[in-house]
Amino acid sequence: MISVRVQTEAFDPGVELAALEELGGGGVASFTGIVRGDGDLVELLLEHHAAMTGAAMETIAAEAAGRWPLLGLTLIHRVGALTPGERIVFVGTAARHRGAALEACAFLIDWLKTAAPFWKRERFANGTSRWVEARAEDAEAAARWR
Amino acid sequence: MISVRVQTEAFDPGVELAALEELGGGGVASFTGIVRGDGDLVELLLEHHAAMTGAAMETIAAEAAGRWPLLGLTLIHRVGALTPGERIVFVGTAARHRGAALEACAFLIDWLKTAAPFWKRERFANGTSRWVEARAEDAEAAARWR
Amino acid sequence: MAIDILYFAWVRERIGLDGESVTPPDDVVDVAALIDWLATSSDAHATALADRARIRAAVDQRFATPDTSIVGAREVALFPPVTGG
Amino acid sequence: MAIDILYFAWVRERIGLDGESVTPPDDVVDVAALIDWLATSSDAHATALADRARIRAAVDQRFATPDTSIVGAREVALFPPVTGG
Repeated sequence: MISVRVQTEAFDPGVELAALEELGGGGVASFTGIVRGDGDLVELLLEHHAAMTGAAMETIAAEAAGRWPLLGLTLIHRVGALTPGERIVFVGTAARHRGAALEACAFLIDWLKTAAPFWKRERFANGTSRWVEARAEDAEAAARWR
Repeated sequence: MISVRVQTEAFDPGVELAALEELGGGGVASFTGIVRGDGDLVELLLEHHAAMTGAAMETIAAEAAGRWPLLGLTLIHRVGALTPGERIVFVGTAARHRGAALEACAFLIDWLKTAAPFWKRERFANGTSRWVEARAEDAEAAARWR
Repeated sequence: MAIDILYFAWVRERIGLDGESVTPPDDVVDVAALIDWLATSSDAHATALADRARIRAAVDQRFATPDTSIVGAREVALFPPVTGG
Repeated sequence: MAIDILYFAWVRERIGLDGESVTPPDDVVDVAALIDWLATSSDAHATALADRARIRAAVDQRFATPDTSIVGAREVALFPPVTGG
């Protein structure tokens, strides 16, 4: 089971985990990314290359499925306007054993950060806004899987 | 927030994740262990050293909290009789950034497997039963964090 | 041949366009040459594309490098390094 | 001094006891010596504790090694390698 979704709507990690738990594996791992309200952030705007995003996420999912013996994986990325505390991204993996589930989960979020066409713009309480800069650590985190 | 629980009752990963998401971090990671129904398993019996288990889990939690900048962590381990598909164990971590949450989550489940006094007995459809043997891989997985 | 150029994030904002259809000269055969050529279109293009090290591209919706060929491509997207997740 | 001995998993089953209170001789000062001494208690003890490499211990509810002292200990638990998680 590979489920990849790009959506403006909220999602429920509990529901996503339950679907992964149904697959008969012994381990389900997840990562949920949440909008932090640092520095009076009032809104995070997620832009993406809509025609390309789904395929890019499918490519990342297929890479994980090829590397680890997964029973299932779920990738959800939200787009549009989000406020602090809202969930942005969800990665869930199911496998017979925990190692594959945990490693694939870490791989998937590292790669989602660097290999899918999303851009974040932050808007602050004082009216200013700025595009989030890519972090060198994210490129390094993704590179360790090569 | 450190929450450590040993219980016979079921738990809800969605509820546990929601509590971790409330802590203001940007990342929440989880691992849920589930009883696999391999080889006609009908029941898994979890025995533990009841007077010691809580303290052992607190020690493991404190070790993780000392190594990674966590905003919160939750450890739940069930005891008693479980059937295939039921959740046995839950590890959840919250941190500002994903790296700490993901690494601490993997550390916690590796250590729970080797540094908490639980023993599993499997009962099969044909009436036989056996104690689960400790796996060398589990000791190795725990050792990589030393 | 006409190519659809798409812009995202601050590249889009600085150029002031979501995209445009262009027909580059025949000697513009790769991503790097295309960016050089687009940068001559207007002051806004020049400014938006000035810092080549911070411009990334996708050719026909696959991530590309400066030397990726654009010959026969229908779409080239230009954008800053991605920041999803 | 009396020490509470607790048994878990197949150690418990093979000995046929959850635990017992024992008073080892004064020269039994560590976990390894305690196991050797307990193994002389009965055939069931001898059988349950025969494979020393598969016996683990906790002294006063902390994991211990064969050379961990039991002097002054109130409780020693003996069990197979743990299999939780």
